[in-house]
Amino acid sequence: MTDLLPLIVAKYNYWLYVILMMIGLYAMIAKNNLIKKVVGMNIFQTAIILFYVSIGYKKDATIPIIQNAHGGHDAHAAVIHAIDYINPLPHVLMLTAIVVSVATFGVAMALAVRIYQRYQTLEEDELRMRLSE
Amino acid sequence: MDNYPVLIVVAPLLAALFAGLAVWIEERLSYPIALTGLAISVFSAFNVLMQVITSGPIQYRMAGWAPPMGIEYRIDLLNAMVLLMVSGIGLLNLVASYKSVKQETYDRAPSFYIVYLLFMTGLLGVTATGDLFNLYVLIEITSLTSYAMVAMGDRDRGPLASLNYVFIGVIGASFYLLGVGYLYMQTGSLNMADVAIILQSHQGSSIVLTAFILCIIGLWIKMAFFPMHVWLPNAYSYSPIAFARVVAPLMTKVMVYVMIRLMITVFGLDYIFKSPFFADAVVWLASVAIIFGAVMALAQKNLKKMLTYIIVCEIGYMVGGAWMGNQLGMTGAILHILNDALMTFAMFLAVGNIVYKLKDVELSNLTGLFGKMPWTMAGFVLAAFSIIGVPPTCGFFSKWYLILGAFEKGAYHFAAALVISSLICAVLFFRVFEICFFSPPSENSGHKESHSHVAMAEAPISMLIVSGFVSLSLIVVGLYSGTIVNTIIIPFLK
Amino acid sequence: METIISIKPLLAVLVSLLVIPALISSSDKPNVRESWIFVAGAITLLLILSMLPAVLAGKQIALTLFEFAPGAGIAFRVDGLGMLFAIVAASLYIVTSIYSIGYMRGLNEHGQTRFVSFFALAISATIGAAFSANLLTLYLFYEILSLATYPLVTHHQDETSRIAGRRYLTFILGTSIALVLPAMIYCYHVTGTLEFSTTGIFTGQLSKPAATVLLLMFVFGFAKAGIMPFHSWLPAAMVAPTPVSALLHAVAVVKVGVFSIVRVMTGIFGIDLLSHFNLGVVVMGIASVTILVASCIALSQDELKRRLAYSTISQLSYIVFGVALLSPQGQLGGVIHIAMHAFGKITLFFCAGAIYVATGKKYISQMSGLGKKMPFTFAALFIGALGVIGLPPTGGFYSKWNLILGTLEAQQTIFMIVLLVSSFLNAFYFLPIVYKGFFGKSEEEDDNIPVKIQEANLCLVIPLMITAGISIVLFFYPTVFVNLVKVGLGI
Amino acid sequence: MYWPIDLIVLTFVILCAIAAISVKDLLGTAILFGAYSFMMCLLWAVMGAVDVAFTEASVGAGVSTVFFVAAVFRTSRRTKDSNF
Amino acid sequence: MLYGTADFPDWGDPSSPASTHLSDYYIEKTIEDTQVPNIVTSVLADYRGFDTMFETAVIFTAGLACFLLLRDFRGKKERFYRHKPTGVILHIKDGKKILAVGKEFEHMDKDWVPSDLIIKTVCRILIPFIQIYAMYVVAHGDFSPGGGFQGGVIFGSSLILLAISYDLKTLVKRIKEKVLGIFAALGVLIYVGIAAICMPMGGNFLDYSKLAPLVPGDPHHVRALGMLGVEIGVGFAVMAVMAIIYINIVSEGRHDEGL
Repeated sequence: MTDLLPLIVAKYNYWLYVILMMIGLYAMIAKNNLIKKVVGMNIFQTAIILFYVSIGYKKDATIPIIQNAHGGHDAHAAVIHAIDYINPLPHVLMLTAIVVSVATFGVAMALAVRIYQRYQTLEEDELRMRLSE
Repeated sequence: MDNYPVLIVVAPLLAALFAGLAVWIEERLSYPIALTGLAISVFSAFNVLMQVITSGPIQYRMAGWAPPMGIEYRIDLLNAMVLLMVSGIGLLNLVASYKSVKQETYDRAPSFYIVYLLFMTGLLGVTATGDLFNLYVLIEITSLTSYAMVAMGDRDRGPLASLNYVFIGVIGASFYLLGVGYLYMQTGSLNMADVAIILQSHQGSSIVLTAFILCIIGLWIKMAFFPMHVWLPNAYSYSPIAFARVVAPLMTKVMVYVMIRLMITVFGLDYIFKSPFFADAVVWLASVAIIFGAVMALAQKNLKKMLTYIIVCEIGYMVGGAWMGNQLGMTGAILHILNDALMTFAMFLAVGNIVYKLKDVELSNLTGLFGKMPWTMAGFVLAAFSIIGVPPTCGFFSKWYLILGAFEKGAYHFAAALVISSLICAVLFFRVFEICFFSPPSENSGHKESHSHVAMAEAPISMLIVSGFVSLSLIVVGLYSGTIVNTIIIPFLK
Repeated sequence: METIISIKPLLAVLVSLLVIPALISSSDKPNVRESWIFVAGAITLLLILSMLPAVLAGKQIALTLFEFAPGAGIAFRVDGLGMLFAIVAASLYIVTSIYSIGYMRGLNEHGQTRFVSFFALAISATIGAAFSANLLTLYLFYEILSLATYPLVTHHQDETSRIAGRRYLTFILGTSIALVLPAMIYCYHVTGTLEFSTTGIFTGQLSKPAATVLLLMFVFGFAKAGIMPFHSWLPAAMVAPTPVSALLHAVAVVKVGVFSIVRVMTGIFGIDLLSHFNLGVVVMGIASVTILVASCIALSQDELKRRLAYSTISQLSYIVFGVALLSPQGQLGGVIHIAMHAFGKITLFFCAGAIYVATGKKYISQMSGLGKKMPFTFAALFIGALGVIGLPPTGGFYSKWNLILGTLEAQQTIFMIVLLVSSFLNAFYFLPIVYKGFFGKSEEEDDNIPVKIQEANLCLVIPLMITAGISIVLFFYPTVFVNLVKVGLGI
Repeated sequence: MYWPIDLIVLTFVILCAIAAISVKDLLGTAILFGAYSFMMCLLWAVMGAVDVAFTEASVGAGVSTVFFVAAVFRTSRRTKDSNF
Repeated sequence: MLYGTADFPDWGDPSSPASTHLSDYYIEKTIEDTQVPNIVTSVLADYRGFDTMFETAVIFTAGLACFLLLRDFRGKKERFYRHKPTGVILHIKDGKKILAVGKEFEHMDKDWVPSDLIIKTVCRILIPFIQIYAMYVVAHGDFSPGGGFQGGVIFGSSLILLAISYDLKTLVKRIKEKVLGIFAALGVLIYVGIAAICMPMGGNFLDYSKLAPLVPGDPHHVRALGMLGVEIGVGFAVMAVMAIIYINIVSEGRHDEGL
């Protein structure tokens, strides 16, 4: 236990992302309602975003916006230490990922509406019954 | 001009946007714009291929930033070949699709072209890019466009098939993204070549192993490798034929390409084949996939569905070949990317012609088709021969390398699976030929005269020309497969 | 051996292929269409004959088209064996074309353009197979031939032909994919080449069990040769129009099968390897079983074409048998039987077709007395039968004689008995037809009315006279073929 | 940052996630989903990913929820899902 | 997955490989290279601008997909009108008859709730501010959190708010579908266009520094300006697409009535 505890403390964010991912995956697989599945899908995606953001985090560092640099060229003077700023790259990637996820979400919702128009239900078992008719 | 690499990808994107603007001015403009965009893309891809063959890989830095900082296109022989293939097929299909898009999508034809172009952009980008995350974004473009397309197809089943496709597609892409995250965590880089160099010193890390497994599983889901194939048959068979014609040959093949790219360029074959157990397991899985796909295809009553299961089977060929762990197998897999794309394309072109005329491709409706549409059926027959693996069509030659690779590795089960699937495909297609060759039974009760009265009802000439061209190219590519292997694949693998 | 690079083999293959568009475009004008066929046939034959002197002089004519891996590609090479086979196929093609005009028009068949087009394709593939320089090319043309003949077999497009076609493809395509393809790739895997060579391509890489399995895969895999138990497609395929049965199922298709086996045995394994492992006996055993069983089945068949089909199955095994003897005389007898049997059997098929067109009769039991109405046909039938049985004055005698000499040379007395017994059986199932035809009485026949000669039309009778004639000529002048075989096998 | 805040927010995130997929009323899901997104956004802000947090706030808690409600408005609120 | 975590570097470890290889370069060189203090923006729009371009394309695709999936040009047969002075509701079942909407009649949704004056007024006041804020977010993305995407979303939300507080017809009437479509395509086109112009200017794709001759002012700022340009493009596209998706989902593609 003595080894495990620091391990957990040091990495709990990573563990939690796995838990969230599993919740999302569970919803996508086990839920009967298509909209619930979409929610699960979104949770799944945000879990991954959480993972990335966690990678980028640095202790004792500040947000990746360089201070006192409003002047432009005079910023050359100020020495910037990488260790003072949180890693920006994962943030960039995750901005893109969020955009992708909202796009997918929108399309999924549109599809759900279409399916409802056609079958008057969003429950998977009812849909299956309709299809086999 | 040095900008060809990026033009391949950006030309269709620009065309899509211009078409998007043009729609509000004059709807008919979208088609020529789309054609132009893809034509530029093909032209650039051709130039890039020639350049790569003569002077080695091309690196193209986006925004001029040096590789690990900025995004880089690194185009080598494999890329260049796949790029030309993808853009070429995209263009040809567009030429062939004019009439069927009009028929199938009514008032939405311009939007169809825009989505189509975006889809092509995605595929081309996936192929060209040298950056792991960029790859993800582009995969998402292709996926989103295909969700939309699938839903546009069959009015009843399309949306549901599409939504299931969304779920599975998101899981696949997310797994890939997660794998990239792990890789990034270990290496701090996203550029493929850079990651590869850093990985050399982290061979034993469990993060790398997890990353590898996650990426590969993600891609397997995306390429519909057995047993992650469940989404594919529905999604492809309910999409509009003009789109099925391009998604069926290209999407899975490009994903196989990505897998091979990751295996060779990022992780390195030495790393993957260090422990033979995993590779052996994958080859076994591939064998099962092949047999499963073939048997399921045999059970289908709808031509489109049948073909989609054949795609599942073909994926098994390529994955198995790539994981064979020897040069012959890899050669076979790469050659099969090209060949399978061509033959599936030829097949779907023929099916597209049939759909255009008959609306419905239940096998029982196809009677007497040889008389009605002889040219279409000629294309169909050639494509079928290629899938079965009859020489000199190209399908034979990739199978040749795959079986040789299997012999070299001693994976006789894989060779057996290939042979059995060929046999099943033969049964499958000859069942179709038989149905198409013989007239419907009701007419048959008359006498011989009734045979000659089948009126010709061929598809429009534009579709026929493309279909014929592609079908003949199956033979040409087959005959020149030696050249392809010697100038592109072997130098690439060395 | 001197090798000449020439485009002629390719041209010989392509001529029939290139004529197909012309055939299709002239589908409304039967006469134009038919003349195209003759032009193509004549050109093909001339091209082949023009290569004859060089081949007889011991040279080889070669052309490599595509090489997709070292030692495996599409390449042509004309040697004695290929020449022999090509001459037989090309010359009979012309004869058969005349015959098929008469037959198809006589019966007013549908889809004649399709028929002639695929016929041309089949011939092209046959000649390609004959001129193949390596196993891959041979396999390629073998497959093309299988596929090209499917529409011919199922020409009537009715339920029977559907079933027959299904069986045809199952056996022929199935075995070639399941057995030949892996065996071939395995050969390439082991040796790195598929080029035919007189000494064989293996240099000690094979153990005896492996060699046996490979050989059996090839022998059974080339199911066109009709080795039992993969023979049943041949009787089924008799639903096809008679010209198809005649040319393809007596000459081209089945002989391609046998030819492939011969090529594999002599060119891939090599006589030395086979005799070293004593594999000849294995093949001979299989062939003998086929010879005897097929002959017995033939005895019980009443439909003339089916009887001929079983006879073909049995006769094909003679060829395999002869080559498997591994002795010069036996090989000579076996290979030359390709030609001798071809002329004999095609005559028989022509006769069967002529009888069907003239009288509509298919069954032997209905044929008594027909000889008086159709004397020419039945005379030809007699000659053909003699040829197949192997009696003088026909070419068949020459091959049988050499086969028996071969068995003696190889000291395989048991197998000599097989040959003799089978010859008796042959006589038993052929001669009664002729006898009944000339001396039997048909039911409706009236003794008082002199029999009117009711031959089929000229297009049908002339070809069968020609082939019967050649059959006899070959008895007296077999030199060309014998020399070809000797050159080809290096004996 | 303080790890307790982090931990509390994380707990809330997970609670919201579980609740969002298990309530029966889809409008409830919509609201819980919005809350989930908002918590997530807080979490990221705490981790210093301000841009990501900003985006998630506008997208996840804003537009996505509106889309969600719109979709529910056009379909039905009911689900047959039992709690788990 | 859990197995993989065992080898993870500790959370927040500044010396983990992820935080040392590339990001150091970005953090230390951003100002020098691009004059943009918000590193996220500079990486987003410049170093990895190619990603962002496709991200915008993804958004565009999503809008297009929703349009394709749901857009229904047929219109509904039934219509509801309300006579303003009396409050009488007319239910017209024949699709062809169209009442003139003006002083006397107004359109009405099927599930109609009397509009609330308070909400209307508050929203009317609020919306312009939201929009200004959105523009600020877009424009100030170089210096503070935010950028084209966030700004676009906020602007889009303001439109959606309009649709919710009044009704959908108000929004559709104010901003035509056509305009939204053009905005969506134009937004991405601005991005791709700026990127593509760099090619004839002699640079690589997206190489803003080559745009210097075209832009007035300090050539050092050219990269920052380029980024601003593409952010505006992103903003346009996102704004339009958000509105398109909302309108289509809420009205099932008929663009007549919604929440």
